Amino acid sequence: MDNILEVKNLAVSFQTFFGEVEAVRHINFEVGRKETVAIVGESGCGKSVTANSIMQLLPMPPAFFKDGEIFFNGEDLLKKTEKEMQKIRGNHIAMIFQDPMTSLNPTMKVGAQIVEGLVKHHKINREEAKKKAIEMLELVSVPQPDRRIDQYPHEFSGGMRQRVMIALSLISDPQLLIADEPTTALDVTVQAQILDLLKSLQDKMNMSIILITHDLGVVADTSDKVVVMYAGQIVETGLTDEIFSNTAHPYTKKLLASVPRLDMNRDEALVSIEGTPPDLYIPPKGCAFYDRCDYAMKVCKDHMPEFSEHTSTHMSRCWLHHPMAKDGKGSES
Amino acid sequence: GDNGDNGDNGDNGNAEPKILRTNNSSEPGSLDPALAQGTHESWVLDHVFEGLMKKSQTGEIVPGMAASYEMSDDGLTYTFTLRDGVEWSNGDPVTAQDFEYSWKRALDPETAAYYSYQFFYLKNGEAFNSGEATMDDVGVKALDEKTLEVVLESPTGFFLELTSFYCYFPISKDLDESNPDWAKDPSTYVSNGPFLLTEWVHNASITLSKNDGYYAADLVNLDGIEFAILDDANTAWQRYEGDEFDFLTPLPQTVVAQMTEQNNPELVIGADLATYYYNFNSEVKPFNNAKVRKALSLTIDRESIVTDVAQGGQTPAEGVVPYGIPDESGKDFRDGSGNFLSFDAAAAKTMLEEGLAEEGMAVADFKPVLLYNTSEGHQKIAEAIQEMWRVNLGIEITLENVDFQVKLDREKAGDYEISRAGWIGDYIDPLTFIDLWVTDGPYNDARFSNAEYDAYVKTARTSTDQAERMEAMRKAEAILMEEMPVAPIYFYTQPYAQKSYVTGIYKPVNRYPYFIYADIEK
Amino acid sequence: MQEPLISVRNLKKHFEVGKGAVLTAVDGISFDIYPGETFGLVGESGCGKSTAGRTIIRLYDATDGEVHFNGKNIFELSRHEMNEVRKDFQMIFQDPYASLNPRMTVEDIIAEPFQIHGIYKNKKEMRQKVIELLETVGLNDEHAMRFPHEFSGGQRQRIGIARALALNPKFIVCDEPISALDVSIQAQVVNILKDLQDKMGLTYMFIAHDLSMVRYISDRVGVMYLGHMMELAASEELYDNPLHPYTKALLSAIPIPEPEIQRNRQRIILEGDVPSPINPKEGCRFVDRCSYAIDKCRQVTPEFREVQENHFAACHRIGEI
Amino acid sequence: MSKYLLKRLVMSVVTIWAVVTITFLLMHSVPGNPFRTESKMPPAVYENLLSQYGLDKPLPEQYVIYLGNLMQGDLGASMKSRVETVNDMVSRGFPVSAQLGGQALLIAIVFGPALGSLAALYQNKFPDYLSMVIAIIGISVPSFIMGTVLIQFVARNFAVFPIGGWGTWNHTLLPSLALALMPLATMARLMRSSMLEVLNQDYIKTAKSKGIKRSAVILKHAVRNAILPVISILGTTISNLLVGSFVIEKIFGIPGLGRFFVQSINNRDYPLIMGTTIFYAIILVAMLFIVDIAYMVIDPRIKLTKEGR
Amino acid sequence: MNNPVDLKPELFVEADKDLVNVDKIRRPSIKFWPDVWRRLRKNHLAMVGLTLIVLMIIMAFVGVRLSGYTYFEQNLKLKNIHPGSVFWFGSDELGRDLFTRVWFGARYSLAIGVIAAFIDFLIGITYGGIAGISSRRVDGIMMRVAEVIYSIPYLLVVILLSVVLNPEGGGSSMFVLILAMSLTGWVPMAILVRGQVLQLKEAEYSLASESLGATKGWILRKHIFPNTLGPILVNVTLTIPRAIFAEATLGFLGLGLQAPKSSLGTLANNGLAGMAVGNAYQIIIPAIFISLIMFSFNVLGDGLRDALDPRLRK
Ligand SMILES: Nc1ncnc2c1ncn2[C@@H]1O[C@H](COP(=O)(O)OP(=O)(O)OP(=O)(O)O)[C@@H](O)[C@H]1O
Ligand SMILES: Nc1ncnc2c1ncn2[C@@H]1O[C@H](COP(=O)(O)OP(=O)(O)OP(=O)(O)O)[C@@H](O)[C@H]1O
Ligand SMILES: [Mg+2]
Ligand SMILES: [Mg+2]
Repeated sequence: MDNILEVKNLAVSFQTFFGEVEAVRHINFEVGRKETVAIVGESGCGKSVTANSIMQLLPMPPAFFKDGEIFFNGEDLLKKTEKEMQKIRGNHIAMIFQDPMTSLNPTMKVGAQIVEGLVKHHKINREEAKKKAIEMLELVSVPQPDRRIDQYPHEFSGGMRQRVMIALSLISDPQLLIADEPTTALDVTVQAQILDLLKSLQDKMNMSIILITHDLGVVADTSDKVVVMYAGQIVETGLTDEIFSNTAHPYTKKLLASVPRLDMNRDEALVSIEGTPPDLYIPPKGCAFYDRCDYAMKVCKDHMPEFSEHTSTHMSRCWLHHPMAKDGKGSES
Repeated sequence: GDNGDNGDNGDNGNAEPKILRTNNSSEPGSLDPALAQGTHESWVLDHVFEGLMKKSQTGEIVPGMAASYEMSDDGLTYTFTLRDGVEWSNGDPVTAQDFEYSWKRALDPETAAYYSYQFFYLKNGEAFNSGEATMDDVGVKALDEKTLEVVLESPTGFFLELTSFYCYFPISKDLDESNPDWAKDPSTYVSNGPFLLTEWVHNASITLSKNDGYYAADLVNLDGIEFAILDDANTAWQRYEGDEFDFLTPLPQTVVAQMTEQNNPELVIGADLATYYYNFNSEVKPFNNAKVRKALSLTIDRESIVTDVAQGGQTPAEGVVPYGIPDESGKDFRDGSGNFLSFDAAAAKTMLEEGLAEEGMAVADFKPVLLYNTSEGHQKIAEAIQEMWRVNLGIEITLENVDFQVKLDREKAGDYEISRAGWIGDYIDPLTFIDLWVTDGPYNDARFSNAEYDAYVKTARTSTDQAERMEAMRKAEAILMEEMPVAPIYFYTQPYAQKSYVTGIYKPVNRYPYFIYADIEK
Repeated sequence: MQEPLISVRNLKKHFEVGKGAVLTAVDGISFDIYPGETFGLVGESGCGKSTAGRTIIRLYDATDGEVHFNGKNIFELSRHEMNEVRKDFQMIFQDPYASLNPRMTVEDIIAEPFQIHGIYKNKKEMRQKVIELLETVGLNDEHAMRFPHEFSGGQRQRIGIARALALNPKFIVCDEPISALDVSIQAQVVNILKDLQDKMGLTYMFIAHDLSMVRYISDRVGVMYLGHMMELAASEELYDNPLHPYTKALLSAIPIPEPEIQRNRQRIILEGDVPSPINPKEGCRFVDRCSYAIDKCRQVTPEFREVQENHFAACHRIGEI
Repeated sequence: MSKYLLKRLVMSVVTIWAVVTITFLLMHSVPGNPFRTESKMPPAVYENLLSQYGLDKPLPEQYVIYLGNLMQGDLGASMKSRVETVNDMVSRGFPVSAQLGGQALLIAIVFGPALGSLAALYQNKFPDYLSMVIAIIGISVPSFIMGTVLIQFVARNFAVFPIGGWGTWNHTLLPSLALALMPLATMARLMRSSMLEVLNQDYIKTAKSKGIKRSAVILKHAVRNAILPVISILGTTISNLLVGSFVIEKIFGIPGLGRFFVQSINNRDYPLIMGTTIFYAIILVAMLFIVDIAYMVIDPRIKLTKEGR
Repeated sequence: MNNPVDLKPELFVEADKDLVNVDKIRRPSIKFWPDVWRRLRKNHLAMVGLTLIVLMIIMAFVGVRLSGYTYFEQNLKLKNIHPGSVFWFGSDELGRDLFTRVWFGARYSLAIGVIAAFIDFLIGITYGGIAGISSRRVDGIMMRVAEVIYSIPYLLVVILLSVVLNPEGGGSSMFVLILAMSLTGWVPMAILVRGQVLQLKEAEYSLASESLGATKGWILRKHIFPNTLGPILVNVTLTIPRAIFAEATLGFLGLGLQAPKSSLGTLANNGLAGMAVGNAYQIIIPAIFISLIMFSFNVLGDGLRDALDPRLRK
């Protein structure tokens, strides 16, 4: 088995004032070694909840696991105690967050935040840890790391902070790095720097990466495999090329079409997905995309579609691929 | 014994020192006798100084610093001879010059002594104080080191008694001239009484220790006195109960009531020379009408106030002069004049209606305001009387509490209708109460004016014949109680608590308790 | 050639931040916007795009410069005159969550301009107009009585558009109207904006940092960097033939959602981040990140000039690189 | 930085001057007179007293004289005490009040945030309820009742706690506690909500994802940030402590400044009223200043150059 | 998972969706205040507080009539009677019914608290609002003035006012107390409001309104105040207990309400003396009610804060 991470049938809900929010609804996916898996989807579709479930950083309550297992190197993380998780977090799995502005402790020097983790994981003293921290900042190309180490996060720019976050995550050569929208808050030129950095680090350190994003450009740039989520479910998953060239799910298709391309004629109207994603307080019985889907059939309304396998790596959850769907619009193109 | 030797200290040589612990509820403003303002100062001064005369264990006026005195036949001149060998705590002898100096100093307006009026009995005392005579005109003179001659304005029956009061205490002339700040610090403090000031932690405590150089040190059993300075009566009581005090006064009212009820032997109802009364402002309608004033007085159930409200062992007032003052025949003045005050709701009701009608008012319009200074005790009494008037006369009065300074201001300005007041006798003679309401008198807040009354007071002031004086004062009081410019409510007492092992405390009628002769027998 | 609707000349907006520190958010930019066109403004976060937009419609008081509208410098208008001009200028805000008052119903929000200017005396008429506006942006009367938090981001942005349209403006500053929205929703808003432009002859200043979207929607595009305008040209021209090193880097940094192309692209990765706009030094603002920088770039601020016909740029080394 | 400090200093002086002026005017418009007594004071003596204290002069002149003396650090002579000047009283009373207030503050600062953090960490569990019960008692029971109850039920039954008075350290325990309860409760509640908020912040997730120990996450990351709002209310807390100390000092018979304040007003002891008021104003202003600086030390984001909002 | 057995081919035809309705909002409309109320209702502690407040307000009017005694009627023969069947809460040192007096006191305490908070609220939002919306200079000056006012010892103010403003008769003392407390008490409210205004005037919806040509006054009225109402309301609910507390403390210092009217504070103060002689109920009963009021308003305030917190809203 060459998968570092296997998420099996994971279901996570939040208990709120209104009742239960089914944020993640029975998802399955794997991450292979040295592989980059991108999770894409609209805001609120459950990407972060998935990532936080792996790290077990969800606030409980209100969150709770309804179902499923998460195997990391063959061990179920959901069965681990908090103590055991502390050994895994930072050590074997690391995580970086969307907003570099709020992800660093504002009242602690940047160096101290790195040293803290180094001391913990490498059992070295503070002097050495500080040296190592400077090296790490150099590695993520923070200029003048020996001076920067004694500054506070607010004295860093956004891109610089995100680099610090990456340095933090690399403290102990993690096998898996979860990057939850690491570049969303950054400018394009800085985003390019960060993605570049991630790629080079992955090569150097043999990590697997789960990259959460909603920018399909970033997906195309970096990932080997793509998981498309919609309303708490996976609607399509496959190798990056399969997703972009043999798009199977109407949602993925629309998503791709709604992005203007540089070579596009300006008189063409953009393809838009009308309506809004369903409210997860009242999850639909059938296909979640039913309301917004151009190809919706009667069956979609009340029946949850099964996964159809297009290749051994490519699956989608749509009734259009069901044998009974005669015109089979879903599988053309 | 006058040798000043401390002959009998062997009996408690290695026993625990006998320190009496009590509470002085406020920080003294000064411990210079001339600058004293009230009991917080005088209680301490009474123990560290001694005047020409003093009070014995039984309350008689006996020679103190003076060995003897002579009074001229006209009662105007006193010649005191000082005791031999009396010394200041710094070793200097106490001289007649010291007395002369101290008294004149207290009279000097420059000194601005609050109680300088206590020296107005001296010849030219008042004149000097108000700048109309010179210091040399004042009737006090040291004839030599040991002899002091005092000339009075007019014969003053209680003058000897006055010389035992703290305003008349001497201070060391030499010391005051060389160090005017001597009274500010225990280390420079020099006195001549049974105790010495050894420590003064401002706002916290004052410690006195026995003066071994005191000529009558053998009569003093205590090794020292410790006054805490604590103004919360409840906390002070807790400390007494927690055995942190051996003696305590004043006591919270509720405590006195409870101790009385339980017949607690630790409670002593000490005598006091003071009257609690309500002023009626005679210049304000309808209080100009005696019927209105009397009606109000008639409906105060003084017995009930004393037993149910004030509960401090007070006596219901029978007139303005309290018990404790002897008349010409040695009997209590009060007993000689009888009870002027009674309770008669029915009579009062008609009297009020009549009185109000005379002023063109109806009972329903009569909504007076009662002014009192903020204090729980005054409030309770005011509330009780408010209720008595409501029930018996059907009038609704309003209570108004203000702080003390404001009450005094408003009384002086005549800006009130009814106000609470109290008077503590300055000396043991009915006159200290009787002369309060002379026309335009400085303390006549009721603004009472009655020629007949004024004439009686004049007689009482000037006559040398005790019988005539007393009779005049009896008549004056009768007029007062007929006109009722003030409604006396009760005669004060001073309840105090002392632990069972404390003995020998003497409470002079117009002073705070003396610890001079006290002892602790544990 | 057409008369510009709006001419911006040497516009400056400085903020005083603390003692002696001046933040030069916009530092002397000039451009024209023609009637009926969409003028795109791109640049990295903090480069002064929003400030420029807000200053042009006089939400901020300009530090210096002029903005001509209908032949008048609007910075010199009196309060009263400005009130009239206000109706012609509108703005759509970046954050659809923050730009709608959460305590007001959608109807109240859209009717606010009418109330401010006292346009409708009759409540019914006003409501009619509000519903009309809602329908223009694809919503309906059912939404009128609801509160903003009940709407999705795209819907809210459409409410914001409806409000901006209420006074029949000529010119709308769209300050990143789509950057807070999901990709799937962005198209809704952009399509509506384009539609309205066609129907009502609106002129837009479209601020964004998503370059592909700007290219798609704009006729001409200006590129800002740290308060300065770096390059300005018709949108195809700018994307096909960028002259300024910064524009080049910017374009190459856009990730293209096609794996084949993206993987094989030659990309320019810039060094470092956008420097602080507080008390900037003389010289080209881009100099620290520019791989072509020479000494002159550090000493002399390059002039913003017409390098080719209708193609402006501010760089000393154009033609050399 | 130093420019900012200077500006702050000037502003503080202006504030204190304004307080001085207003208090001076207020005080003199309150009826009542320091030398009025129940007994008959001879007019000459009264006049003399007035002139001794300069009260015979017109008010503006008194004001100018007062300011002049104040400039030289002279608060004048008390009208009730002939033993001590106001300077003496303040310099003697202040250390007492400072110790009392300081200890109370210390108790509040140590236990308030601790209780609040505990409550947040165990939200809706026993420690949460327990600490909130303590907090609710703290804010619900007026200090005069608390003080009396402590004397009656604690001091009376346990010899370690003397009943009122001042002297040994034991004397300070109960009054400090009585005084501390209210700010302690306030801080506990504030800390709880601020902690709950901080625990949801991204940087806490970051800290957790580094795999460091829970205790380290809480102490180094959560508490330090959550305490900021608590620090920001320190200024008002201190001013409340000052007022609270009036009551506590009275009940426990503590020779501090607070007692003077009430007494001096009742006695119309003008110089003492002014002295204590000025002193309180200075302390308040100084504390606000210190709190600002403390805030800055803990929160590096706040720069002195920008006027803190 | 659905059972695939009931799949029929006729289901696989184009759905006839109502395309107009893609923007339909499924959740029922939620107005702001009803939502706050709903969330408040779920907060048990806050509801306990609210219930207690309502009960106490009712009892403040009804309770004074229940026992058949008046608050001023004395029965000196029945003084210091412990709680029991004669007097439900016992009698005081003058034999007055504590039950009636407690409710009477609660009436005054509540009135003082509510009115003082209301005055603070009025002055606070006016002053804070003006400061917040004005230029930095004006704002700076106004805040400095507020700071000075706040540094003036309010005991002095209380004494001054009670002396100067008290005309004949004691009833107005409540007015004096409230005025004295408000004279300095509005400052924290003003500071809070100013902070909110500074923040909200930069909010995009305020800018939007400005870009539509709105005046400062309009923005303040329409946008800023409605949105500060939450924090202000919380502050008001917390000001009420503070005022009650302050009044009680003044009562202890002898500056409370004129007798025989009483607030809970003066009742507790009068009862203090009873503690030493086994009549602790005389202080404990009023103290309990003071504490209950403080407790109720505090938990209600906390509950409101949570209910209003936008971050907890969904
Ligand atoms: N603490 C929480 N309480 C209640 N619901 C929550 C909580 N956290 C997340 N959710 C819900 O879970 C769902 C999934 O949220 P999640 O954060 O995973 O979305 P996401 O895909 O990461 O979106 P984004 O792109 O906006 O980050 C959302 O509908 C959200 O409302
Ligand atoms: N009111 C203000 N006071 C002080 N500085 C401001 C103010 N508004 C904006 N700035 C500063 O001016 C600079 C330009 O800001 P602006 O909002 O115009 O940038 P932007 O290009 O719109 O960025 P973004 O893409 O992040 O919206 C920034 O550095 C910003 O911090
Ligand atoms: Mg997310
Ligand atoms: Mg912007």
